[in-house]
Amino acid sequence: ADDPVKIALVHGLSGSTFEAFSKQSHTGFKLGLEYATDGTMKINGRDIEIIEKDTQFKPDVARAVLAEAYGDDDVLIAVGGTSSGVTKGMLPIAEEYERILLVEPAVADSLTGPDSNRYVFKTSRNSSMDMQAQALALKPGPDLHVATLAEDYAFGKDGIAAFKKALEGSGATIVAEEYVPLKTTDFTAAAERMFAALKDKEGRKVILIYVAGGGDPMGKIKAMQPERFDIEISTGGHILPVLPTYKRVPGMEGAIYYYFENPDNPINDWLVAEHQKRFGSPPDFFTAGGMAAGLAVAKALQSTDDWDTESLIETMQGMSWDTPKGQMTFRPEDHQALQSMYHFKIKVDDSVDWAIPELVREIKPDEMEIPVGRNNQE
Amino acid sequence: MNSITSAFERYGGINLLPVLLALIAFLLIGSPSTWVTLTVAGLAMGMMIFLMASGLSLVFGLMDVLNFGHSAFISFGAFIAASVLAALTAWVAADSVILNLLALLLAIAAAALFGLIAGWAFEKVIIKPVYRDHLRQILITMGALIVAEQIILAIWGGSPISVPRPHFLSGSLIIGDVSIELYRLFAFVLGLIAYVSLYVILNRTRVGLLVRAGVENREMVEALGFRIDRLFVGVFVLGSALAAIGGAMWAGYETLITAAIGSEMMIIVFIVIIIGGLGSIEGSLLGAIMVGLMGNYVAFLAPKMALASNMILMMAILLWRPYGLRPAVK
Amino acid sequence: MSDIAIDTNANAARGRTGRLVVYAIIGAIGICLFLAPFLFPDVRSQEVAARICIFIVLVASYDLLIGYTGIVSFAHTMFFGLGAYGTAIALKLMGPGWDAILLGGALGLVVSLILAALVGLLSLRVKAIFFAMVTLAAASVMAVMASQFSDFTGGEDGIIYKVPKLFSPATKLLTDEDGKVLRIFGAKANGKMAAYYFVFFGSLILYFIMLRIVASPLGTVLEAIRENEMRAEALGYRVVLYRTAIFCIAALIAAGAGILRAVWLKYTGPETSLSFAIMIDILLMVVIGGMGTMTGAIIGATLMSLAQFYLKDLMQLASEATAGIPLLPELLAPDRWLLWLGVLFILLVYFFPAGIVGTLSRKGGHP
Amino acid sequence: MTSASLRTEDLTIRFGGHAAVNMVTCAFKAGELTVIVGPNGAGKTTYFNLISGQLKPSSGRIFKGDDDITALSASARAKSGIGRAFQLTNLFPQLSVLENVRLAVQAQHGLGPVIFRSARSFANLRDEAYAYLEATRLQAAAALPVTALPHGDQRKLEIALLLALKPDIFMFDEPTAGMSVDEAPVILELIEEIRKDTGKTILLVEHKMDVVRSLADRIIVLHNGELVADGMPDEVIALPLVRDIYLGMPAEDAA
Amino acid sequence: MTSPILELDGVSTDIAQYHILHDISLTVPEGGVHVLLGRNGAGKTTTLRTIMGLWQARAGVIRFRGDDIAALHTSDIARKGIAFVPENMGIFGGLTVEENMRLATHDGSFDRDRLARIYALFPALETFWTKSAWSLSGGQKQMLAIARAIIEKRDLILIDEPTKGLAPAIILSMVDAFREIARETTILLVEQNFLFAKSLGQTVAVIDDGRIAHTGTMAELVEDTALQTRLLSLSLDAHQ
Ligand SMILES: Nc1ncnc2c1ncn2[C@@H]1O[C@H](COP(=O)(O)OP(=O)(O)OP(=O)(O)O)[C@@H](O)[C@H]1O
Ligand SMILES: Nc1ncnc2c1ncn2[C@@H]1O[C@H](COP(=O)(O)OP(=O)(O)OP(=O)(O)O)[C@@H](O)[C@H]1O
Ligand SMILES: [Mg+2]
Ligand SMILES: [Mg+2]
Repeated sequence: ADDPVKIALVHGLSGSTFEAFSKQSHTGFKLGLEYATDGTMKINGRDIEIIEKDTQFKPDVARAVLAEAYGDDDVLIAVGGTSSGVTKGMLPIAEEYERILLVEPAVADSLTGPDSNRYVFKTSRNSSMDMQAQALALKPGPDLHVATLAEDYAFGKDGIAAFKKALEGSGATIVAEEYVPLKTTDFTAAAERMFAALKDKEGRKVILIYVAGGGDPMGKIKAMQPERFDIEISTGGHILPVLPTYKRVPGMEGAIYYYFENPDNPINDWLVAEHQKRFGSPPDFFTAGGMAAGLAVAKALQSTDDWDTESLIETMQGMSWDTPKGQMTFRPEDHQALQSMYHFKIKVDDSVDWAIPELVREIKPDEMEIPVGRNNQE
Repeated sequence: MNSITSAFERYGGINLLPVLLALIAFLLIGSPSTWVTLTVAGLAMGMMIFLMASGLSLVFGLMDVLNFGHSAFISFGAFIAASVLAALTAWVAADSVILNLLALLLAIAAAALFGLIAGWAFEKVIIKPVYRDHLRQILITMGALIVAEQIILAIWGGSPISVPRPHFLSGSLIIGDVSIELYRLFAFVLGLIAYVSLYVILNRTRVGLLVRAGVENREMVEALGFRIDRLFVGVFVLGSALAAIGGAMWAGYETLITAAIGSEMMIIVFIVIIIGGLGSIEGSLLGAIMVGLMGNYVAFLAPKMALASNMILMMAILLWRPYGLRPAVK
Repeated sequence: MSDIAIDTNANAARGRTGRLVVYAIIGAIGICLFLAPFLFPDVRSQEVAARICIFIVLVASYDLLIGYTGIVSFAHTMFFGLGAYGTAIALKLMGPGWDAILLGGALGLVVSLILAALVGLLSLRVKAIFFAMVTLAAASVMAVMASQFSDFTGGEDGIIYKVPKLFSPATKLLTDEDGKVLRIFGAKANGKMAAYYFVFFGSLILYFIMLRIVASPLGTVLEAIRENEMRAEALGYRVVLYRTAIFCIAALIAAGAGILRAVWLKYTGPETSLSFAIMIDILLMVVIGGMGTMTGAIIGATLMSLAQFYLKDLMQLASEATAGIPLLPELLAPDRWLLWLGVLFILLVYFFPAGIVGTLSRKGGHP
Repeated sequence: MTSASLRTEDLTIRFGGHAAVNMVTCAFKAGELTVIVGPNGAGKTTYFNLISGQLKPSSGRIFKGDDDITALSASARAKSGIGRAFQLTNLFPQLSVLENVRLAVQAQHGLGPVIFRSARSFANLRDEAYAYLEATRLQAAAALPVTALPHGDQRKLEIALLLALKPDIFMFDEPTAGMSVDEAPVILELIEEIRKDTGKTILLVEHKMDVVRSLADRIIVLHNGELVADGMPDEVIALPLVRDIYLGMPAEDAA
Repeated sequence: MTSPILELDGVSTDIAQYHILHDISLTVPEGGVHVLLGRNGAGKTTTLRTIMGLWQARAGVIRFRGDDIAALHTSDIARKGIAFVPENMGIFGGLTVEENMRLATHDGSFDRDRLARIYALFPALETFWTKSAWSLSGGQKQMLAIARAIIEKRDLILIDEPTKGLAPAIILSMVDAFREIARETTILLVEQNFLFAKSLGQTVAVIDDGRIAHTGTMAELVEDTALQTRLLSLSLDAHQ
């Protein structure tokens, strides 16, 4: 009888190859609502209407369409966006319109940092989680020597900083930090420098790769046969399309955000089965992330009768809910969702197109010390 | 001073620049094995860039057409090669060099064939109305580039696609502490073949002359009895096929490709043809090798400078020779 | 000779109707922009209108270079960015005040002027393609610097900041009896409206300055330089000085547009003010509108911005309307809007070879 | 020497090894019309280019009156009163005929850098420009773009531009080349007109011997970049060397 | 005389929206030099360009050896054996003199005898053989343009004002050279230099304001000074 409640999905749907990620996120979000409402798409008797907005991966467009969603379409909650820069531009709009913005799948830590505000919640992981989990997966000890490779900009540097912080006190040493320009395609020189730094060290020698873009540094460095100096490669897990390139590094260990066989819970089982049924393929990073966001919205709406922003914020602060990745919790201070990561080891199975990041163990949220970006309580 | 320059000229002049660069790098790097690794890698990288750049240099230098859509041919070449290789997975992964090679050559041939056909259509529809008008060329080729990228997105989707590398080309040749990627060796050989064939076509026939004359004064070339439009199509098609082959090789090198693969290479391609001088494939080769070597040496010696190194190289060369190293046209 | 005379008249008449059409379009756009907050009170239209105002200035200032003088520069976004970042950083560091806008904006303008003069004097005497490359290099160095000094610039993510209270949406310009924001034809007389008129009149002033410049003797000298540099020199014009001067003027105006942009968006990042994509947008707008015509900037910027914001919606409608027909709906799928934008460019080149204004008024641009 | 309004001293320019103008020392007086002849490629146009500043000499100096102008740029020389018309037509192709001349008038008035006044408000410039079109009988073509002019009219426009600069030193490079017999006299009359003003110096490159004879006060001959003869018209034309290298026939037949 | 090599019948040409040529009819007999005269802007250049297919005739027939060539592509017209020396010379400045010449040959190789004769006629070309064409002097460019048209035997050469900018000695030697060329080739010459035209021409046509104003033999015109005055305003210039 009531008007439907509107939710906007504000992502980049055109203009960048990342549009595929946005689409995964949309699929996941809808599956999440479907799961939470048993397919009725109604909460407390009200229909849920989803509005899709395209940021075109441009911050100015993103701000315009988000403002439009809040101002003209009168949505209750907006979810987005895909790239960190664009999402950062969206944060103040939420504050201006005093509506909730649920960040998914953009990763940057700064999205819950000082520039953020109390209307922003974030279900996606952040870089600190990636790097802390990665550090834990290396089982650091005094005999560990690491050379790091990252891209030379804020994202890369922050990641390595988080990694170093996670190693603190473990006795492990960083012997070299290499930063290459964004979009580098040839890693020969960086590899030579890291080989030189590592090869005469005693103990475990690891090259840690933290490169977000393409360029396949792992494959290229592996092709230079680091094993002749007993050097291992370690890098975080990746989305399915990239996993075939991991076939070249069987036995490699690292941490991954999501791989459909790793989490063991009913929601994930449902997701994998449904996704396989509907799309003929297993779900990937951003489907899982989108679903987590959908479930968060559903839980928040189901938990209060009074659907205004203030009571929603109150409900969501500290809220725990179940997702394909197990239970997540919005940390009250900065509204970042704390969540598990997965320690994996690469297994190559010729009958599977990609390399399998086989689960070693789940890294629980409380094992990681994710820095608090800001305090919304104050 | 004069005797130095004249000796320099006698032993090959600007062709010696890469050698000079390598010598300086040798002194700075110190470790011979590292130097060899970097040099070989740089040379091969240069050859792959050459493949992508030479087509644009021909089209830009000889026909005076600014084709921003060039990168679309690189991207299409990459994706077509990737699809062919994916379809021939069995051959690619087989332990037989012949099957490997066959799969690879088929992939490259498919890319080249596409370049020929699409280049022909592109010239007819897109380029023909805008000869001699740089700004409209920018607009229309930019439009075509958008369309082409969208088509790639529509066909292959937005997620990255992984390109299987033939078994015999994976891994490296290890000699002492030197490691030489096999794929790079192959790229080097293919680049060399392309260079020699182009050299013969352009220097043993009047094609190059005619096209250059046609750019300056189309009417006069026609009044001399040549169909300049057909000639232009020919050159354009050749340029597109080269770009597609370059894209195919690049796809194999990158192993993971997205629709942006071509446009990401465009800046470096432009730098190479400007360093080399417009319209000359000798120049493109020289420029590509300089850029390839410089990139690796600087990345090793002063990683902070790596990004700026190409730009600095370009500025330095342009200050020294405002038309590039070996321009075919001034 | 008599035939020629008659034909010339007919031609002139045709050109005249074309020009009338152009002026009618310009007039309509001008009125729409002036009354935008009342005619189109929805949020997105406001954004689009402000963007159009700013881009008209940016595009027209670029046209001073490329269309009027024949200078191809790829550094225009660098100056745009300097204006925007100057203002943005000052607002961030000093807090939301007019002093910050004045100081930051002035800093952006001064740095732009110095850089433009340096680049111009050092390299405007060389070949066009070389100059284009120098500017490309300069622009990419600037982009790298913006990314490296992320403490100030926010790196890839950019910076967000607040602007003076007057421009905040919560500010009530006029109130009704209940103390609520007064609505005029559905438009709220709030700070947003103030911000819009700040942008609108700022752009208008800059645009009028440019109109004066192109109509002035200086403007005619620029055209002469474009047509035949060597001959202009032989007539006694110092070509390098003129080129440098116009390069500086264009840079200042672009920086001015950057200030407006920074104030309006309350966010400044590489994607909104420094990226090569914006450079391409500017180039396309100039060519679509018609080079060497100040009115072309208005039409080009408007058309392109509307396409970027609304083509997608239009296709949504088209796709739904053609739902039954095979194939068409897929081709018209909204996510493929860029494809149609590309097709639009191609068609524009076919049917408006001298840009829209140039072709309509038959004042062909130079080949 | 102060009576010379223009003087070159050992003026030389080399392209590669080839000296296109070689040690040319020559003075030109106000009120005098000097015709420069010489075979094709002798260096006449190059000599002009050196004087007007389009080329920089390899060595030697150029004086205008008593001032050494060797280091001045082309634009500065134009401002100082050295004006020239080009051999190969060199105009602003897309601008109208009137606009071409107006630019020259504007340069002459030094109004280029004016920014905040409409160019149209300078009606005097326009009127003046129009007067030069009338002088060269181009008024009918005033509104046409230069590209639509037939060759002969473009040559006339070239001269209109030169007139508009009001120089003290006029340099014409084959002004009547390609002009039909009924048009050429218009140009010649214009040159005669200028000559009446005794303050002006005129340098003229011309191949048509009838024109040379009827106009010249003095003829100088360039050959392979060198000054090989200088004197009164009849004397010079009678020189065997000149007949040999330039006219290619007995002087009496030259007409 | 034998049958005409070139015939224009009722040719009208427009450039953009201007009507330039009106109903031009003209016959060029085989062999010899035939002259097209007219004042500036009369339409001479336009006539040559129309024959060459560089402007499209709106109406009329252009017959070369009996075949209608009005609709052919310029390059096909050239391949029928017609060479063209345009008014602006059409030099490829970015190429060397040699390359300019090479493009005018059908297979890229030179006939030594002809080349030797061209060198004798225009010695500057030999001197500058390997230099860029843009560095040539005005007259040298003109020489190159003519040399290109005669480097191989053609049936018909259309020449637009070849003597402009050439020194008297060269013009003199060109008279002989053209006579010799005209033995194997027909030349249609547009010329302002009446002296030169007079010493070569066999037939003459005068164009005025885009229309044929007179056709006849050169001898006739030379005799008839009244006609000269009427058509060409020759009396204005006593020297001619
Ligand atoms: N591109 C063009 N656009 C418009 N009008 C043109 C164009 N080209 C030539 N005309 C006109 O055509 C007419 C004939 O020109 P054409 O060049 O044939 O004359 P011409 O007899 O060769 O003269 P000249 O002796 O000066 O070379 C002229 O009135 C000229 O204005
Ligand atoms: N920029 C240049 N580079 C090389 N050589 C040049 C250059 N300019 C002129 N020359 C050469 O210098 C010589 C003189 O040329 P110039 O143009 O002065 O001759 P000119 O006397 O004007 O002849 P014309 O009567 O044919 O116009 C020529 O041989 C020419 O080839
Ligand atoms: Mg000359
Ligand atoms: Mg003519």
